[in-house]
Amino acid sequence: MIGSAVLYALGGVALFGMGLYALLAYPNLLRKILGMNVMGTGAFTILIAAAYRGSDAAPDPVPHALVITGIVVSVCATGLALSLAVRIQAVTGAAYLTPDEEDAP
Amino acid sequence: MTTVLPLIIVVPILAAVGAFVLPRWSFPVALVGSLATVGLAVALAIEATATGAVRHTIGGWRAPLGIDLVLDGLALVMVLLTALIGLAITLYGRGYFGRAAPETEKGRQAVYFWALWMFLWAALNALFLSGDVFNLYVTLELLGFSAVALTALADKPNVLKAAMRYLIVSLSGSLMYLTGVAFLYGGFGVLDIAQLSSLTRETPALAVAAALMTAGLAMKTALFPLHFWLPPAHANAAAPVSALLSALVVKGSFYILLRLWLEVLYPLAGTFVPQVISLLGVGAIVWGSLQAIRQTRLKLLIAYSTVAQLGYLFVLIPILALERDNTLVLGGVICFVLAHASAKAAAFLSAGNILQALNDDKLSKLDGLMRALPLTVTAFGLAGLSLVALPPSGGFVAKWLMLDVAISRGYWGLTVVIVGGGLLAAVYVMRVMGRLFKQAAQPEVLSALKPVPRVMEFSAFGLALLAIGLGFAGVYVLRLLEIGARAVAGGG
Amino acid sequence: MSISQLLLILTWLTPLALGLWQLTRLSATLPLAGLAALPALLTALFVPLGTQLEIPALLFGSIFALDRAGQVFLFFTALLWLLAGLFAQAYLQKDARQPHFFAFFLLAMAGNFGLIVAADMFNFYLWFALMSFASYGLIVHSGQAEAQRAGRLYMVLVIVGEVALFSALVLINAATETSRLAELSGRGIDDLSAALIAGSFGIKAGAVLLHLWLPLAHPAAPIPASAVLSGAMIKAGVLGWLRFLQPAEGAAWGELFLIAGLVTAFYGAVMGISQTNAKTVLAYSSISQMGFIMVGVGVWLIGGELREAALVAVGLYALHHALAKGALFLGVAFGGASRLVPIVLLLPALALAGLPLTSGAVAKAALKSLTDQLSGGWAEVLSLGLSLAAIGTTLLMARFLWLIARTPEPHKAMPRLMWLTWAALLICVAGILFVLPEASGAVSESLKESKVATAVTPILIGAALSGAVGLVASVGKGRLPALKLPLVAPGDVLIVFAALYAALERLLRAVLKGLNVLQERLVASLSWGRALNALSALSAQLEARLRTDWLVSGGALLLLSLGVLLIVWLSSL
Amino acid sequence: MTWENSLPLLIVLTSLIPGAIIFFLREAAHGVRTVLNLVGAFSKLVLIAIMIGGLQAGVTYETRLPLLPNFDLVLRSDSLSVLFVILSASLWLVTTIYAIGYLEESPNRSRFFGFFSLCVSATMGIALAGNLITLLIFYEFLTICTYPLVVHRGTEKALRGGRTYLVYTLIGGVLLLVAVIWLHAVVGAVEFMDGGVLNGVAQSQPALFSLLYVMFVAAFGVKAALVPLHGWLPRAMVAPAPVSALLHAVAVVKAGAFGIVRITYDLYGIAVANQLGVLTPLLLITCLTIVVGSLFAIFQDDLKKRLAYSTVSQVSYIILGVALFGPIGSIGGLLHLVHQGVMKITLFFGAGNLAETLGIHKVSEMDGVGRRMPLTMAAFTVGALGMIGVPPTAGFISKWYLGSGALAANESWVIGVLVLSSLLNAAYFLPILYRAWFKEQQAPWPEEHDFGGRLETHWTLLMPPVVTGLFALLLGIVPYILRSLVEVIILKEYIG
Repeated sequence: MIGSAVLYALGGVALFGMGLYALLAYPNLLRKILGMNVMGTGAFTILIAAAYRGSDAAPDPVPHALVITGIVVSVCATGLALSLAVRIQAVTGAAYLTPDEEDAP
Repeated sequence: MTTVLPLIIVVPILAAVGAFVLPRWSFPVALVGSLATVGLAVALAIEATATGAVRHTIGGWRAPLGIDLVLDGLALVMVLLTALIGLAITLYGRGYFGRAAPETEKGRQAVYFWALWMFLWAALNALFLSGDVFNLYVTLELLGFSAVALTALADKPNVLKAAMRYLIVSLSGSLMYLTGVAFLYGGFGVLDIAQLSSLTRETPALAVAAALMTAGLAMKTALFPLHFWLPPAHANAAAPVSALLSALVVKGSFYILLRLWLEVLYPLAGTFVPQVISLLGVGAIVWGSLQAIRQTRLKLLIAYSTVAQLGYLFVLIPILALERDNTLVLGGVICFVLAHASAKAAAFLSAGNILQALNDDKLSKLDGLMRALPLTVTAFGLAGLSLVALPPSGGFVAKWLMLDVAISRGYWGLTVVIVGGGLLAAVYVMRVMGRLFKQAAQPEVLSALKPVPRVMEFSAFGLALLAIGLGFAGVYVLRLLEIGARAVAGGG
Repeated sequence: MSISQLLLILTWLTPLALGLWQLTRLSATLPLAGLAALPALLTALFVPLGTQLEIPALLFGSIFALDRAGQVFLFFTALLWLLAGLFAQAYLQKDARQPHFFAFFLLAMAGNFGLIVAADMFNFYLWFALMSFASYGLIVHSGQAEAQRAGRLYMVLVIVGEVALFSALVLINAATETSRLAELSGRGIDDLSAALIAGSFGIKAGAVLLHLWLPLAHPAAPIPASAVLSGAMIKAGVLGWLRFLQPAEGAAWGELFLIAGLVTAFYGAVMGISQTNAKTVLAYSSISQMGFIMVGVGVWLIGGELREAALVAVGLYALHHALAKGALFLGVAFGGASRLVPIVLLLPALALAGLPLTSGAVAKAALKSLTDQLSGGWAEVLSLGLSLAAIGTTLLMARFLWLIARTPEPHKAMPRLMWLTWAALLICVAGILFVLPEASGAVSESLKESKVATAVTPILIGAALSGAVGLVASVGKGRLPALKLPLVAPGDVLIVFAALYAALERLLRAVLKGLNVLQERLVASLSWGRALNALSALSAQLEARLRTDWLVSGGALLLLSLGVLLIVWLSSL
Repeated sequence: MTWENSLPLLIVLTSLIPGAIIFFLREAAHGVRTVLNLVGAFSKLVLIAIMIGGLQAGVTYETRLPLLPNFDLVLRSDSLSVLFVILSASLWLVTTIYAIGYLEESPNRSRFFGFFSLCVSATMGIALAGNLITLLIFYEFLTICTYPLVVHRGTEKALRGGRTYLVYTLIGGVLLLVAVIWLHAVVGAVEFMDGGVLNGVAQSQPALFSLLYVMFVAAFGVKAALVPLHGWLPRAMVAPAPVSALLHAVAVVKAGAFGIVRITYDLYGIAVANQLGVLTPLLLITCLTIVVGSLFAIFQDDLKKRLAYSTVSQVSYIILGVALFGPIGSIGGLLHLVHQGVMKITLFFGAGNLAETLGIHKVSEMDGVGRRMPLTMAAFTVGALGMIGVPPTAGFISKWYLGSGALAANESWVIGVLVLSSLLNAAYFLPILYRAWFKEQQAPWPEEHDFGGRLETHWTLLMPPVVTGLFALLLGIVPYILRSLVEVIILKEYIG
């Protein structure tokens, strides 16, 4: 019988994997960014699972603090990624990474 | 004096904010910030040599929720390195961005550069001083963001794409690291490195953490074959940014990896994992050098050289994990970090000068530049010397120590690789130097060069001298590394 | 330093200094440069035997000394150089390159004198080398093609001789642990060293098969140079033998020398007889005469109680030959100038043939009285052999005089100095042996009836033979098929050696060319490897794939982390 | 800092500092550059004189800087280093004067003289190195500083020559690095000492120490141009004549030979090397080099190439002396270290003068040149005769000792090699002399340069070969001056 914490953690691992797959498999930048967000969520889920101290004990507060910090970081990352993606589309006209131009210093 | 420790992070942050808020004053603010940070680094060095390792708890909040800053020899060396190279880059940046008004495109770039650069410096210092694995994650991300943003400064397609690729790699690497942190916490219930160090055993949690963190950090450090993102990013960024990325930023993630294997993951030293890392390092040396040799652009060549040189950092991991107390082994790796950082920064800055003068960095266009830009070319030559590890240079001392370790333990394959890597480096360095020494086919090109500000030439040259001078500083580096070598790991 | 010691030094220092001076001042000849030989002559005449001077700082410690052999050799050498030098002054008066000639002349003179007064092996070697190298300048002086060819051949043999001598000296020095010549006698050097010594000095002395250069070089040089080459310098080889050839197996080496001497004596005569150039005839005569001296050296080597007498005989013969051959060579300059010249030349010619009352008779008598005392049948063999060789000498001289008599009248002016020096030399030839105290024994010996008879017989036979040949030639002219002279090219067996050398050179060139190509290939393959390029081109494709295809790079990332897990799991099993 | 512990460093610095300053001088700063060069060269000679005086009084001069744990940078004076230092420093002075004249009006002079001075500093460091790491550092330093000089002209050919040079020397350097570290791993930090320091250790692991010896010889053999590691030397001939002088006489090949001398005498100890049996293979290699080098020289028409191959052959005389066990051979080798330098530099100065004054680069263009440039060719003649080993030149003295040493070492066949070498030397030098002195000028000089004045060429070009030529004679006529110094060294090596 798998404990709920482990189940939770496995769910996190699954999310992480799905996010990673999206990041790798889809050329569209937006999808990649979304994939990264899903990966992050997976990581946070695992952290939260680590906070479980048994059904009758209060959960460990430390992972929660970490997750909150992590979410802040993740928001920043998403913001940076989106703005870059916008610039790329503006400059190259494509929402994905085209091959590099040769001969540009 | 313990207040100095947080200051070394706070001051550059303040400078970053100042540079952003006061766009007309961004350079003076950054300069003051740089000088202050260098001063603080020196002060820290003096303090640490006198009193030993320093541990500071910010705001009195204890671990696990509080933030502990730990300064041991290793951290100190890295902080000092950052200070030295940082100062040179600040000076170089002045020449590179000039006095353009903030309203112009170039001026806007300059403001962003100064702010982001100061921020990056703060992130680096914070990273080196972090005492727990989660704070390391945060600083890693901050470092990544500022690095990506700096890369993307120039608004050109190749640059933006390289930055995006860099960002994706950086984020996914950090996330893998974060997941590893989660497993560590789940497995051992602490985040403080010193505490972890005394708790870790070979458990599944440690194994999973090791797998995630090693892979994630290896990618962020561009370990072969996960180096694919580095050459375009480093080669396409603005010259001072290239130097920063190659010299310092990749060292940040490597620093974490090193700390982890020294103090957390060492129970796995008996498995084959460190050997795999080492083998990838070997792969990096060979692959990166071969790629560097076939490049036709100077900055790409230097970037691939970084890929190759980073490989050296990993080859001694198996021995390091086994002999954690041996400062000689660690010394070899750290001397290499120092040597590579200074040499590579000098090389990129020199390349920046050439690019500035020539508006091109094709190798075929470099003929005869020795006459036009003697100081820059000399700087590149000296940096190349250190990359090839010819004495007297920092690279030589580092390789000496590494070879000493390898040979005295009978690692003959490694010996061949280290030595052979030097020869390959000689090949790509000579491809450039040969051109620079050649008689120019069209002398008129040389007279049509754009002027290069003296400060740019001199800061490149200064870094090159540093790369050479490190050849005489081996003893001192090792002495610094001795500071708190065990005290930190054992305390808590 | 006493005056005697000073004179000893001045023997070589005077010509050396003047020679170097001349070398730096090639615009004008030093007046009366021949007088540079005066200190040497004075030394030979007045410096007491056993005078010695050591200069430790020079080379490995230098010693100069005058011993008996040295005195005799120095005497005739100095005399000949002196007269030839004065002669040259006049003879080359119109030659624009006279200063060049004298520079080399003086340096060779210094070498020749130096090696005689040298009492340690290094000095001997040094002066021997100086003489050998400097005389190259004399041989090629005319600058004509045959002179250059002769010079080249001479140089090859000089170098071969030098290195052979060098090896011999190293060996001797190592074996005896001394470099003093005086300490060498009776030390018994091994056969290899002896062979090297015999060979290296044999080249200089013109021993058979090592004589190749002589018939080319002596005629090529200007007349006064030929005189000293043939008269004085080849004797340095003899002195070398006397100084260094102290083999343990003295008797065996002695017999070898006897044989070689006889062969040389005949060979020179046979090869010289058909030559068409008077100087070539004289050169071959020199070879032949050196054969006689080698016989004397052979007796000296066999040793025993004859050793001392042999030394005297060799000295006398060398002296006699030096003066006679010098006079003959100088005489060539006057060929055709007067009908009297061939008649005057009869004197040295007959002296060379050994006519009684000439120096030749004295020298030959001394030699004969030696060989007569040899045992084991040598006395008989040598008696006959030397007599036959004397016939050869006579024929050679007849041929020489014949050639001189047919010389057309020269256009050159004949300054008085030329005549005077020649006359002086002729007087010396006629009288010198009768004045020298050392020769008194031999003089009386030569006047014995039996000796006179043995001396005269070969001359008469030779004269008769040449008369017959001359008769046949003049009568048969136009009726007999004309002989194409010379029957043998000067240098005789040289042709064989030259062919060998050419083949060797071709072979060497081919081998070296092959080696060079090989080396170029090696280096080409080393430099900036093509293989490296091919490999990296392949790697570039992989690299591009890694960068553009996220699944590949992501796969690598996953592989790494899963690999780590797998390894840990496997090692925990 | 006392005199005792700063003097060796000062000897290195007297060329290093002027060199460093010269880099920053403007091209036109001819006077300053000359003054700096000459002041450096002269003060170096003065310092060396002081050092020799002190050595005779029994003072040890040693500079020690910590470089790595267990490894100091040690510069120390001993008799062997003094020998090399005197040679290099005095030839440097002459070569500097020569270079000033040679490079007149050519571009990049500051760069040239800068690297030139650095090269000499490196050579001083090699000479004074008190342990392996110091030797290694300066050895590699020399490699680096020489490269810009080899490619100085910047032509495609020069670059190719430089590249070949680097390929060879860097591989050699790497080999040396591995050997040094390996030795360090086995025996710890060792410093050079008269008579060697490996006695006992080496015999206990003969295979390992023989292998290390082979590595050392191969590493130094690259610079010493041992066959088959000599390929770079003839290709480096594209460099200007002063550089050739530097490569062939003052620094580079000398450094290689000196390295082998140091390793054999002061690291292994000659007796130990003999016991290990490594001297015989070394002997064979040197003899091969002596013969092959000369064979190649014979058919070169390019004068400098011919001289280069001659160097290949002649430098091996030095190592031959090392390989012949016994004091006599050793003396010969060390004497030749100096003799070869003096003679070969004379030859290169001569070749340089012909090139610079008359545009002559080939032997076949030399007909009658003796009359046009008598002093130059007289010096050249002395050098050439010295190479053949004709007395009273210095070459004879070395050859004599080597021959005697061969007999003492029971290797009498080596005399055959010496003889063959002399014959070959004669075969490629005498034709040159013949053309110069005895042939008439056939064609106008390829490119005559008028320096004005009454001399055959500029005085700065003329003086150096004449001086070194005279020295080549002096060392042959009065050999005891140098021999007494060399004997002191050798006695220590054999007694320990």
